[in-house]
Amino acid sequence: MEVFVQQLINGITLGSIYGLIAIGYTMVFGIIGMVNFAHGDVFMVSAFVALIALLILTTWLGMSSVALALLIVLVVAMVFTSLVNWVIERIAYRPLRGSFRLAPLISAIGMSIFLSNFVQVTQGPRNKPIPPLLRDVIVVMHGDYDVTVSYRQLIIWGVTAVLLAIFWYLVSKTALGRAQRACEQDQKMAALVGIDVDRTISITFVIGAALAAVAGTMYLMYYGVVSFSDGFVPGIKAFTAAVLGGIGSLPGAVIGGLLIGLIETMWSAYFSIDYKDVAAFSILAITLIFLPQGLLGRPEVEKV
Amino acid sequence: MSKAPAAPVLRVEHLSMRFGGLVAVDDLSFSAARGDITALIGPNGAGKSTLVACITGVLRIDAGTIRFQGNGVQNLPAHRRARIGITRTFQKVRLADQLTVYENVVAGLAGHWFANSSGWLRVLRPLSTREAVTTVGQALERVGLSDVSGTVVKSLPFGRRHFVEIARAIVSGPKLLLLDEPATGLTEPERERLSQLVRDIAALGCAIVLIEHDLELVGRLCDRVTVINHGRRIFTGTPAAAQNDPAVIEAYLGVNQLIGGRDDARD
Amino acid sequence: MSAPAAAPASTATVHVNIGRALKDTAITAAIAFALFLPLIGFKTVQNMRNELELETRLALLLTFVAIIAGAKLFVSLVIAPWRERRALNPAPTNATLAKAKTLLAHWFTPFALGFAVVYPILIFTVTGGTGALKWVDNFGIQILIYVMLGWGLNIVVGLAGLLDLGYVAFYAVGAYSYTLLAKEFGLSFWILLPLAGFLSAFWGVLLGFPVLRLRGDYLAIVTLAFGEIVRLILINWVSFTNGYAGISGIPRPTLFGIPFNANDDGFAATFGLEFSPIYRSMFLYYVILALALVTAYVTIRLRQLPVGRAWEALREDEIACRSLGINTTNTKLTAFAMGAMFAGFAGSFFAARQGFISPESFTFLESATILSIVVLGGMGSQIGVAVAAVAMIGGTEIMRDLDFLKYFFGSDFDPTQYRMLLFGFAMVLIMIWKPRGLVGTREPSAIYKERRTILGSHVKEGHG
Amino acid sequence: MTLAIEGLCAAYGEIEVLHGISLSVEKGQLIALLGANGAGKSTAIKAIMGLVKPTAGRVLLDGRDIAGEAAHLAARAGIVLVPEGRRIFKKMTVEENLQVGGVVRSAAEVRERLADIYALFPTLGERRRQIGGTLSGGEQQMLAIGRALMSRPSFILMDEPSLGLAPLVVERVHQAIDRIRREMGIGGILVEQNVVIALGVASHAYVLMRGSVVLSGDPKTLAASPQLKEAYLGMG
Repeated sequence: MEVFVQQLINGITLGSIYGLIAIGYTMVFGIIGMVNFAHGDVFMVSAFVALIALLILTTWLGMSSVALALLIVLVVAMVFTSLVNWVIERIAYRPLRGSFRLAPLISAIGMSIFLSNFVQVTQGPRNKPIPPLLRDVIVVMHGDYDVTVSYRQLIIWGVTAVLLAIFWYLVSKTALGRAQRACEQDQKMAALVGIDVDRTISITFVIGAALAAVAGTMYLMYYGVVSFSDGFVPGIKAFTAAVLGGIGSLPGAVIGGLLIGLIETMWSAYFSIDYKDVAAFSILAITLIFLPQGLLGRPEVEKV
Repeated sequence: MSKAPAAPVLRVEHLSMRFGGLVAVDDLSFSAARGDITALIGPNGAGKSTLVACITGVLRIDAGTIRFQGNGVQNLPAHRRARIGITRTFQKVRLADQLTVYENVVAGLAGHWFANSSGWLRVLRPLSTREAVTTVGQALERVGLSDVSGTVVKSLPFGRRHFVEIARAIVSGPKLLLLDEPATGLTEPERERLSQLVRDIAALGCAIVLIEHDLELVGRLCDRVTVINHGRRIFTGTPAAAQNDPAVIEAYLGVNQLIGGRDDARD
Repeated sequence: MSAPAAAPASTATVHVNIGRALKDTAITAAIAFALFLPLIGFKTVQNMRNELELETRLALLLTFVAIIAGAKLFVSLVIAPWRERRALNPAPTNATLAKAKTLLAHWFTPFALGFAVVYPILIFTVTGGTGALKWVDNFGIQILIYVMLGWGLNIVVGLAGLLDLGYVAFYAVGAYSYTLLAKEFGLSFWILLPLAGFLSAFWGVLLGFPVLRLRGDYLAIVTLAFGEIVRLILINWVSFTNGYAGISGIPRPTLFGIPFNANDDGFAATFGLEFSPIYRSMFLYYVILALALVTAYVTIRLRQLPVGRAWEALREDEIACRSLGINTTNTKLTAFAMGAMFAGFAGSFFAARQGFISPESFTFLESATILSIVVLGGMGSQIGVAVAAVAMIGGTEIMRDLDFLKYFFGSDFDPTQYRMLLFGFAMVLIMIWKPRGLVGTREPSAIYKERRTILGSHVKEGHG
Repeated sequence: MTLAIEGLCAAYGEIEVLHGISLSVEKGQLIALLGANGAGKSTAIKAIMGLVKPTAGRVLLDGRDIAGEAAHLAARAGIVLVPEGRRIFKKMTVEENLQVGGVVRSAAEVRERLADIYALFPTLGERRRQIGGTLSGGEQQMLAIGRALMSRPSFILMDEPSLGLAPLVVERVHQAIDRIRREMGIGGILVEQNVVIALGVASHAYVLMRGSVVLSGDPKTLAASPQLKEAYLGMG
């Protein structure tokens, strides 16, 4: 029982991170129908930006308030990562709209390779550890062993919840969100009512990157280490989450993220930690083959 | 043109097809006979292209039967229907742009070599054999493209691409050919050539179903016209009769009083 | 009715707006500065106590910004007006150039083939002995493995249009099949080579079957997942594959039973030569050259068969395919199986040549490399794929040798690091510039002799 | 305000489908564009909207040439399209669809305009929280028109608004079109197959055949013209 509750807590934490990244995949797929293969690496870049911002604040400026430092780091990471993704969209994807159908995906794969190697070249191939932040824990359940929630986990939950609320408001209640959804459903019609489709697509990439940056900052804080190759596997898992939840569906991405996080921690705890990634990849394959519309997605009507 | 009493090659009976709540084809019956050119016309959104998709097997029908040479084919997958002799062209030309005319047309033959079990033995025979070259050559000659067989389709003028599609459809010697708006974008001489070609193909004993919005061409080519509107058949008969049929006029123009010269006030 | 009278071509001029160009450049520089500030402007380094510290690299940052701003300025002042001018006054086609191009296209293949055949001998005579080892082994064999993998994947991606991101899995199946069977049963390379190919093809069908109804990018992701699953199993199933540590001591191929070693029954001794590892390398070189040429030959033959025609038709338009009587499922499966089979051949060769394999050799990056060779080469073009393999793999190998660059960039400068960086960037650029690859023109599979006779009255009219 | 097209040509690839047509419409006036399938009616209004790039000719909005501008700029200039097949945003609610239609206006204007639309189409007001895709065909058509009106356009272009609707609903749609012209003073181009109804609401009509205007005039003259039937049903 204790193991289960502890894994539940860990799983939700991990799942929050996946969910935040998954939103970026699902939104981009929704609006331009492309798997943004480089999104995992954008997430990794954001973790590096967060790392550098954190080092500037703590080692150079000697900031002592961890909470304030984290808040600044979060904002800095969001801003820079958004800029990165905005530029990527402009140079690597926009010229390919209406091109050969596999071209955007191949370009995204190229971008993914470029980003991870760029970070490797500029920051070095080694793991980048930071001193552990907020090590305190709260014991929530006593038993054979104590079930704990760490401050880090609470912050991750809190930040995720707040940002998802802001994001949900943005998409469902504002003109920007309506324009975004309109483009998702019918780009031509959206243009006809006066929406600047190119700009809306750019904004989608910016929002996706900002949420990935939140995930990146949380990841850095949670694991205390990041390396240039950390984009690929979390990226694939988040993509799995998006597919599982129903690609194109925003609540689906969050639910899918939580599910993948839980499956991963439970699998590690009860079956085999070695095969946890195999489990994630298998879920991806099985979902795509047998349930391509995902849990919350709607089946596509075949057009003739 | 002398014709033997023609048995229907295609007989569609009580066919219905819906997308969600929208009924695209509603209890529709019609037939096409060997050597005949049957036109299928109707206003925009009447369900013509859906009907073609149903007959060729791209869409699964909800109710009714599709009989081809006496056998129900409604449960066969698209490629099997093609192999027994149902071929088509597309409203928007669907050719492999990067490939040459010859390669495109020979693709029409590729699938048919698997049509019967002995075809599997031919799998290892290249498509450049004398037999294939002759068959494709004949089809190209028939549509008047022999001079550009080695040209990449992409560099072909638009009008001629329609003819490549027709050559690809007839190269396997089909029993039924569905032409989906073949005259779109053709110049006047090309339209003339198209009419001659369609007549030639029909004369070879192929049943032709022509979907076309250019009614002038339909009138010139077809023995029989079936008019559909809202997925239902509203008329079958000669083109001349169609022009004066009240239901057809209503479908195309609105209400039929107009032809009587309705002049009541409207401001 | 026609277009409004166009300005006479000779007078069409393009005005260069310098103010605007400067403004654009300033904006680009600002964006580049912001973009590169965190990752280039700062470097994280570990100090003696293993703590992270920051160093600044202001000069490098400014260099980058300057390069990008300069490029932008160059584009707005020179390239953009030049393109505009060219759009207004299309350059007359240069007859000499066109002729040279045709000549090149005609003679390139025989020349390249001849060069590939004499290459080891040429190297041997020029550099002699052990000096040649590097150029034959690291260079020649390495490139040819990728040429073969590229041609194999070309069947799947280039011909059938199925984006396979897990191709390396079949390469791994081939390599491990050979290794395990050779070590377990002591079978020879020449028996196991076809067997490994067959096993890979079998896996190709097995994995292909459930995924083939998926649309393009979904298919790509599922194949990626399969590729990763295979690699993770190789890592984790230690009792079978020895996990990360890999398997060493893999039997080497022999020439009709004559091994390439220094023993008395070895190749050198048998033919009365002085022992040198170069003989094995040359032997392996010709083996992989033959394997690659078999791949190319089979592909060329297949393209002329109904199945090859079906592949290319499928790549262009699946719906049209179905209404032509082509069974799309079977067509896709055969492409998958064929591609996998050649990967299996290449894999068993790789294992036999290295003598050691581990899951490290079969990462996603490897799949991406092979894919980029196919893409850069021009999907469906055999020559293009070969050229891309030479450029990319050869380029990487040459980069290892550019020691003089250390003189400019400092002693810790490792040029090979930039290989994948350039790969990635090249993939993006080529997609933008030529989505169908560098060699965009494909060789027609079947050439039909055009008949010049006028057939029927309708041929001459219209566009004839 | 005047919307005029002069010598407009348009092509898909190499096929020219419009061979230089000219027409004009004033604010507060409704004209009809008639013709058989494939005559070029839809292409003409797509060219006005910038969905198809004209190969020649001008699209003048009060004398300013807007031909070939991006589609979203036409809406900002005051020309909106009610497209064929309605193309409402099926996953959004009725109100959201309308709000999207007002994307070029301020929030306050959108609120004000919403009330106008609900007054014009009370059914939409009743169903404002309903998901667009669940509306009936007629209601979707009302929504498509309402969405177009949200941006306070000067001109509204309607591509076959009666397509696929039951006759009774067609009648209601056309009543609404007539009210838009009279009450809101918006100019319009109506592309219709249903000649009788089109001639019933338009004050001037053009008949297209294979990309050229073959007949034009006021509804009375046109209705009596034998060429009209020929343009639709001429089977040679």
